[in-house]
Amino acid sequence: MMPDLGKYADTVLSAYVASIALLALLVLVSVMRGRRVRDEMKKIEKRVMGNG
Amino acid sequence: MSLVITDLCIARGGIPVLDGLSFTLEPGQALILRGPNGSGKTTLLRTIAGLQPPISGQMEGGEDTIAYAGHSDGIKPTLTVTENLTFWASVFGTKSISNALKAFDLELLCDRPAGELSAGQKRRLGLSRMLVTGRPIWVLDEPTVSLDVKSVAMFATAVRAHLGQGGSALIATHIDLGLDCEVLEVGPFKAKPPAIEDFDGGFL
Amino acid sequence: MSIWEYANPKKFITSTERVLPALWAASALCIGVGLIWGFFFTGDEARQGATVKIIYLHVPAAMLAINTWVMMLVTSLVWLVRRHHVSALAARAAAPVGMVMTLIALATGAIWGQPMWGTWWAWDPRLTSFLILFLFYLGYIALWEAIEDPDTAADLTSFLCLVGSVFALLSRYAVNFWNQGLHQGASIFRAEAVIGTDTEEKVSNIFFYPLMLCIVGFVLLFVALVLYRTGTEIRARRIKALMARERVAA
Amino acid sequence: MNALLLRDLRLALRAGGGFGLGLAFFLILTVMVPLSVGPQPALLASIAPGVLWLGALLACLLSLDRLLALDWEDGSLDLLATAPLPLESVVSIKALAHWITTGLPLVLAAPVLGVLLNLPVGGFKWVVISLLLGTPALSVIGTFGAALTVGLKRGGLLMSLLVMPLYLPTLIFGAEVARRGAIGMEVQTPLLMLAGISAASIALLPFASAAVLRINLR
Repeated sequence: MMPDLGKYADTVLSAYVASIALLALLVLVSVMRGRRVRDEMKKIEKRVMGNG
Repeated sequence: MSLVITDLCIARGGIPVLDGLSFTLEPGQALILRGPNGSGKTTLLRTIAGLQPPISGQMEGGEDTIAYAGHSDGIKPTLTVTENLTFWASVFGTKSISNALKAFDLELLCDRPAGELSAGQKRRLGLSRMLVTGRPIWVLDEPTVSLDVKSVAMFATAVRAHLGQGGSALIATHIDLGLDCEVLEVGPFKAKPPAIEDFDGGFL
Repeated sequence: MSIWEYANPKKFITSTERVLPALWAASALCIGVGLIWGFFFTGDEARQGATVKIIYLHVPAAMLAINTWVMMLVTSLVWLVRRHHVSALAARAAAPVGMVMTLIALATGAIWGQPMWGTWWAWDPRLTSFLILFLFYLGYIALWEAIEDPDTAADLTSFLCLVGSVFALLSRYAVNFWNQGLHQGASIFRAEAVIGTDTEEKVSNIFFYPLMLCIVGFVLLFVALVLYRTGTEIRARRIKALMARERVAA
Repeated sequence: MNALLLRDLRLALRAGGGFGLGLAFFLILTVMVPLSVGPQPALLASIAPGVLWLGALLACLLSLDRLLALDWEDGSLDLLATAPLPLESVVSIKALAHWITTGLPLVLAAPVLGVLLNLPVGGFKWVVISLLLGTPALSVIGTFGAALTVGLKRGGLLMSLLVMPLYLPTLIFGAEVARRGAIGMEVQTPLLMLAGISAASIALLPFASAAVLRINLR
């Protein structure tokens, strides 16, 4: 299944690993911050609406 | 030149603080602004001076007629009193600074570096700048901070003289200057906090 | 029905949230299929061997790195002219995405360069330009983070983006000029040989289709990320507004 | 307008004004280069134009945070903004004052420091010319950076981060003129580009700086 990358195996694989890791990190950080901010907004909305 | 403020709404940090404010300042008239700390007096004065845009409402007669003095005096400590004043005089295109020095009793200090002045003396220097601007409408934010009784009287005299020459003054202060003038309480104009709904452009 | 309706933050959030799942899925599908196709089912290129497989990451990332800045420039202008908050926040949301794309382009470029040029880093004009672009992203993001008042931050970063664009473009030409003087014509393996403007010409079809798929996937991912992150920024902005209102009301 | 220029120059020359600090920094940096890369004359000769340009650029950068921050802190900027002087002229004059007190001395000192770095004889002329053309752009671009960060408490480091990328084209073309001049190559193209960048920056950037300053003042 694995294609023969020859002497460039390290090069190609490290490029793929680095890129995909960076992309995954970006998505993960975005989603985590998105969740946190969403919860925080709900909390503050509740508090402020409660006070009128 | 009278300053006409109509239905002014001003904001600090994107939130309206004063709303529906209207008044007219005629030549020869002084108007004292009063209100608790944080009520928006400084914001109002800065808006009238043209440093920040109002949210809504009209201001007429303020263009190139206002001399503004805020909390800090814009004094350079390494320049002498004369040099400081001369600079502002030439920026505003007026000639003489001797009137200003005399009105605030700075003549004896005139060759001292401004950095060596006491807080009250610095304030007097800052206020004397109003005289060299040659502009008819004075907008003053807490002008009497760190002034002693004698200096306050000096300041009141200067304002009176300015009014006598057909100038006008808008002053935010807590103390009684002994001027014969109207008082505007800003408290009643406090803006209602914007309603929280589903959010629009203002996020509220 | 005009596009400016989406300038309403609430409307923006509700409508983007409807399309976001589809966008996430489509981008994952495109990138996944593109990368697997490219990695497993295309052969090696004659001169570059298996390293050509890096192209499926390098080119889309590089394209987005530049186009993100262009998008930020456009949204900044929209904010300055029409004062739509969402526009400014979209620029803010896009900047880190652009920065990561630049980083990917740089990293894959360096990794690729190692066997091709015999060095991790060559001051090739194209690579250097990307490094400079990275610095611009860094400054832009740092300015957003540093300013507390949200509208002031939006205004100042917009101006930085505007002025920065001009200087980034100038840097691009400056760098092209500067390296020419150093080693003229020495770069047989110039990045242009494989990527960039002359893609169609130089990259034969077996590389072309998976590459296109990856580019589409990256663009979809970019759109999804920016829409999602803009939603986050809108909420963060609302939190600030609510807290400011609370302070004034108290 | 003259009054503002005179005041700024006077302030820079008075005690604590910081005049000469940029120059001293330039000197120290130039002394440290041979100490860090080694004393070989050939090596120094080849890097001298670049080092002189980088040194001048950093010296300019370091003095930028005083450019508007002092006037911001003591309220002068508020007062200047309400004065009859347009803010565009205020920032232009500030940039001019910065150039006279920082850029010009650097240009004049560069040939002397060039001797320390074993700059080839033919290079002196081009180092001076390129700096003379380039330092005004550095001052004007720096004023924009200073205007952007003037309201921030610890804006100094951030300002460097913002200004340095904007400095790159000027640095590249300026150093290129100096380097080509030093090895006797033709310098016309980079010289024209450098002059163009300077002219365009001086003509256009004050508008951006003033706009940014207005935003910061409100």
